[in-house]
Amino acid sequence: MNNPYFDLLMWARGPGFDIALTILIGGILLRVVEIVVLGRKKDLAKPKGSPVSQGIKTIFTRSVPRKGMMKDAPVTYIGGYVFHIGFFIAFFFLGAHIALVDDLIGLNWPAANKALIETAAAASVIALLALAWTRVKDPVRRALTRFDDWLVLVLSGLPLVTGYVAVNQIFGDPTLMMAVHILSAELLMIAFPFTKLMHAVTFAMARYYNGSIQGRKGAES
Amino acid sequence: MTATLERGLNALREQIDAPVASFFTSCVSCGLCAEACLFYKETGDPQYTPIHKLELMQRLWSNEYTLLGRAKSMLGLGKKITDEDLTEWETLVYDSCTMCGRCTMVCPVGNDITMMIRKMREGMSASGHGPVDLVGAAERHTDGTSPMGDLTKALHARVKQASAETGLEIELDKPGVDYMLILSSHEIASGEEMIAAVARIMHKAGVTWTISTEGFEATNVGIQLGNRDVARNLVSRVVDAAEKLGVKGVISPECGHAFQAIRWEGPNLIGREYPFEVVHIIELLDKLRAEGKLKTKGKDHDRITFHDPCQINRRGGINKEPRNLLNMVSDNFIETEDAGTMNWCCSGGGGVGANTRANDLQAKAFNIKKRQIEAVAPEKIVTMCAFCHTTLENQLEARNMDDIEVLGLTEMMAEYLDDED
Amino acid sequence: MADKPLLPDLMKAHGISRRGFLKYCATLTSAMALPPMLAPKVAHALETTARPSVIWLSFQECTGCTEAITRSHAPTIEDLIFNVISLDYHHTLQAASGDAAEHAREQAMKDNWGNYLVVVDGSIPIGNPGYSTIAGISNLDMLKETAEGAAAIVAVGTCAAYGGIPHADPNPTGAVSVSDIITDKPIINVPGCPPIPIVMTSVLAQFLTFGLESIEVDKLGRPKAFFGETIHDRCYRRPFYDKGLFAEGFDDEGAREGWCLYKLGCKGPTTRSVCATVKWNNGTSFPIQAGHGCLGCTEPDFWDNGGFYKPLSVPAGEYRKLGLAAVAGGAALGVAGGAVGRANKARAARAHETVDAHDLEKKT
Amino acid sequence: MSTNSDNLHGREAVDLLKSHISTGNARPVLQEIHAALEALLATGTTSTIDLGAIPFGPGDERLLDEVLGKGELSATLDVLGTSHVEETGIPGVWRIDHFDQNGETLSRFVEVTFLPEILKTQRADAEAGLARLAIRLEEHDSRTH
Repeated sequence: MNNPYFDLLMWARGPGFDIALTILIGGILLRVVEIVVLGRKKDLAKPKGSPVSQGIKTIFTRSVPRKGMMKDAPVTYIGGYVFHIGFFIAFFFLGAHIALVDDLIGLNWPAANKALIETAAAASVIALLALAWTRVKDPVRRALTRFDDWLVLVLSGLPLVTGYVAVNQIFGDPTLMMAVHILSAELLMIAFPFTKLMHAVTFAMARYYNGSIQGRKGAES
Repeated sequence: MTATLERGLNALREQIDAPVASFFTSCVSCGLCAEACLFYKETGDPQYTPIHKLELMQRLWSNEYTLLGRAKSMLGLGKKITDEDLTEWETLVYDSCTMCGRCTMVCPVGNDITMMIRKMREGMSASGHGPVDLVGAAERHTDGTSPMGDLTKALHARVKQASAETGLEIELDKPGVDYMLILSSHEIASGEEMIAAVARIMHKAGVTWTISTEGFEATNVGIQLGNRDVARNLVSRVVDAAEKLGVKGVISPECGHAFQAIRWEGPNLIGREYPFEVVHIIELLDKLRAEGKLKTKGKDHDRITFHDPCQINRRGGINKEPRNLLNMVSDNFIETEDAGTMNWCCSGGGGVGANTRANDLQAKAFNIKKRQIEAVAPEKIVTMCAFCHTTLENQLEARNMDDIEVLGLTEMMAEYLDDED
Repeated sequence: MADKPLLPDLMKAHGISRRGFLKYCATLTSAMALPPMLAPKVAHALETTARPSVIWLSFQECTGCTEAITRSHAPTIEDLIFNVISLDYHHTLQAASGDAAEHAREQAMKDNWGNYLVVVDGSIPIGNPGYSTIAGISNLDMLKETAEGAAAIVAVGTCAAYGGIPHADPNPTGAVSVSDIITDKPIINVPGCPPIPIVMTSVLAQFLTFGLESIEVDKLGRPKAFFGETIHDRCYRRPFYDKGLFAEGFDDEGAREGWCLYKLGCKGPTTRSVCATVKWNNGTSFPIQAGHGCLGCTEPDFWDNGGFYKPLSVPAGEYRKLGLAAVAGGAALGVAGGAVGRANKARAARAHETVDAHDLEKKT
Repeated sequence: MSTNSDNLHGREAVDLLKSHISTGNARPVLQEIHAALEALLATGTTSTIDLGAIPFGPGDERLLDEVLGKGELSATLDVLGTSHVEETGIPGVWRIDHFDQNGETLSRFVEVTFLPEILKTQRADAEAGLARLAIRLEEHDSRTH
């Protein structure tokens, strides 16, 4: 006799994860290399500032909204911050996830308590809902929204919700919900290289290019 | 030759590079660029969202420069770009974008949307979707010496006037001098003030300079139209003239896109570095100030504000210099909100002002600038771009606000120049 | 059956007072995880129900389950044997051997046909029935034969319930569980490797005192009273888990402070059992209290759960090799993709016709 | 840790440390006892709490002992092993611990009652006692004759 939920969990932890990780790593590399190989022409104009240092600086400074922008699009900004920070905390400070990272790359750090993780996850989900709401209600976002955007919203929210359900046994068999949680994360991993989720990697490239183009001119970025 | 869809797409294909690919890959369609765009802000129309103006370019990149997109195209799933698409997007790409670069500054993932608009225009112009007015200007400039036709005679006249007014000798086509000044056709057409101001300041600072009759036009409609062949042709005239005269540097005048053209795009258009330096007139004046070669006397007591030309400050890197100078000659200088790097565009840049089709839209888009000006209630607005200057004057006049005087910074510096020996 | 005396009479005969009976009932009620107020009902059942015949079959097993049940303290196996049941066949515990033993089984089946209870420990090899036989009878045949006249079957231990260790990958004997073979009889699974002794005896006691219907089972056939919650739910180290405090090694400060063993591979969160409350060795301790993570032995295929010392959240597969392949493959595809893009661009550049301003209109 | 732990070493220190490990379950149990005692006084309802059904850490045991305390009465039963019946420092609240012949714990209860049932003489035992008394008297009488 076997437990189909347990088998599902083991599949998710075994072949499922292998497949997802392979696609995630292979896909990210594919996308990044594909971009880098395209190359760009050497800029022949005599530089006024430093393209490299400003490029690197911009990777970080662009995380802060420019003055006045926050009040123009509060939901997008606050929702964006809350989602990203919440997701980051929920992912990187849950003990179980740290164990995963430890196994993957051998890095370890202290875990946060359940209350913090769950607050972060809940805030993150609420932020996603707010962002989804702007995609429905706001004309600019509605016009820009494609299937990809919805997919990304749903895929980002699923691991948060299923993780909460699995840990707190809100409903469903805990083994099944754990499997569902892992599978939802794997879905996110698989979709990552081929959807807008890629921005989580290429934003650094984009910000670098932006900063270096501006920096070369001695302009701000 | 005739413009064709294929030629346009081909031109666009040439424009796709690693930065463009990284930008499109990173866009999460958050729509924040809209909040930075004067056209969206003043109309509330979502079609003016900057990234939306690039949808066709995004499609081309996706179809032809990504593995997944190519696979889709092979299966016949990728949506092709048609001539109708280009027609539809022409007004978005030209009439509703001054390439002011505010969207580039706010994009949270760091997309240089403005740079991509510039690239997008390559495809638009090559496929025959350049605005009629800009194409006309390009034809006139190609055939003559400026988009207004041949201004050589006018130049001679202005130099003569300036020389008479200042009592200083201004020698055209003089080899071996420090700097060669180029001018925007507006500056030539509107009067001799700019040439006279430069003459007085240079004389006082002990800097030698000249103007070439073979390459004196600074504006470059090829940049606004987005056609590098045209732009190369026009910029080459200046480069050739400077090399012929063997000057140490070329002075870019008070004109935004002209500075972009000669300073930042030029070497890349002609495919080599210049044997001379390019400075914006305001950069040069600030350098002279720092060296103690530019002295002024007296101050303007009127309430003065400054308008930053997008191509010179935000996209040109000249921010502190004009303020250093302005503070020398004004004791009542007040900044508008968002002044400096995030200044709002005058609404005339990027070819919009020269594109009569866009007049109504432009007038709407100017309102944000108008409100900011009203908020500080200045008596004078100083700027360092002749086109911003003209646009501000026209738009203020249309709103019965022409009691506000618009001035060029170079002329203002010359006005307060300490001439005494 | 009628000749078997009832428990209170037995106790009386042994000089045990009514107080002793009350104490026994209270303890049995507690052991069955029933609320204390049901103790009188337990007493009533024991006072009125005859002791049924039990046939205990041991197949492919290690005798650990039998060893464990003999250490049950409440109720003890002696209690069961003497007080609650009539254990007519158990080849480890019975005095008779050989033909006499088999005869006892046949006799018990005949006498109690349709009413006896079969307890099974050990899995059944079906790869080749010859892997495990008793008195020349294969386990498969003996199970089928004995089960036919049974009122119900209790599969004791993870081997009987789910196949257990013999069933573990690669399962050389083709071991299966009782429920894989017998499908037409009620089966109660009491998994564990071994099961907690008093869980075994309590399930038997409850079965015998209140009947089959009184035992609510989950999808895996386990009594919910003992397998309704995960060990993690009831673990005294749970507060550390919630605080994010984990032992990182078996000898580190966290281990000494009694922090959560999740990162050391504890399977408590997915393992249903009452280990954390009932505990082992007469309620002394349980694995987690002793400083070792739960192995998950009450769950099917616990032996194949990716490693006893691997946290549940850690992948169990061969991802490292695949990851390297993905890096190489992804990079190669990227270079190829980029090269196609570059070629596309170069082709466009070659096709570029230098234009001048007069070429920018569509001429027909 | 309290300051007197400074001079503790080895097992003692570990035990002290462990005695603080708590599941937090003792507090609700105490609350339940409080409610049960109220019910006893109001309606005479007796209640029994099975301590084996609740996960307790060493810290919980400590808290329970500390709050309830020692009472005036304790009794030891000698049947099927021993059993301890003790009134706690809260009259009406009793602790009943059953042990087997080897001294291992069988089950543990908190009873909220005026007198635990198990302390009372059971009718069946009294009947057996009566019979036994009759026999003993008979034996005594026959010896004295």
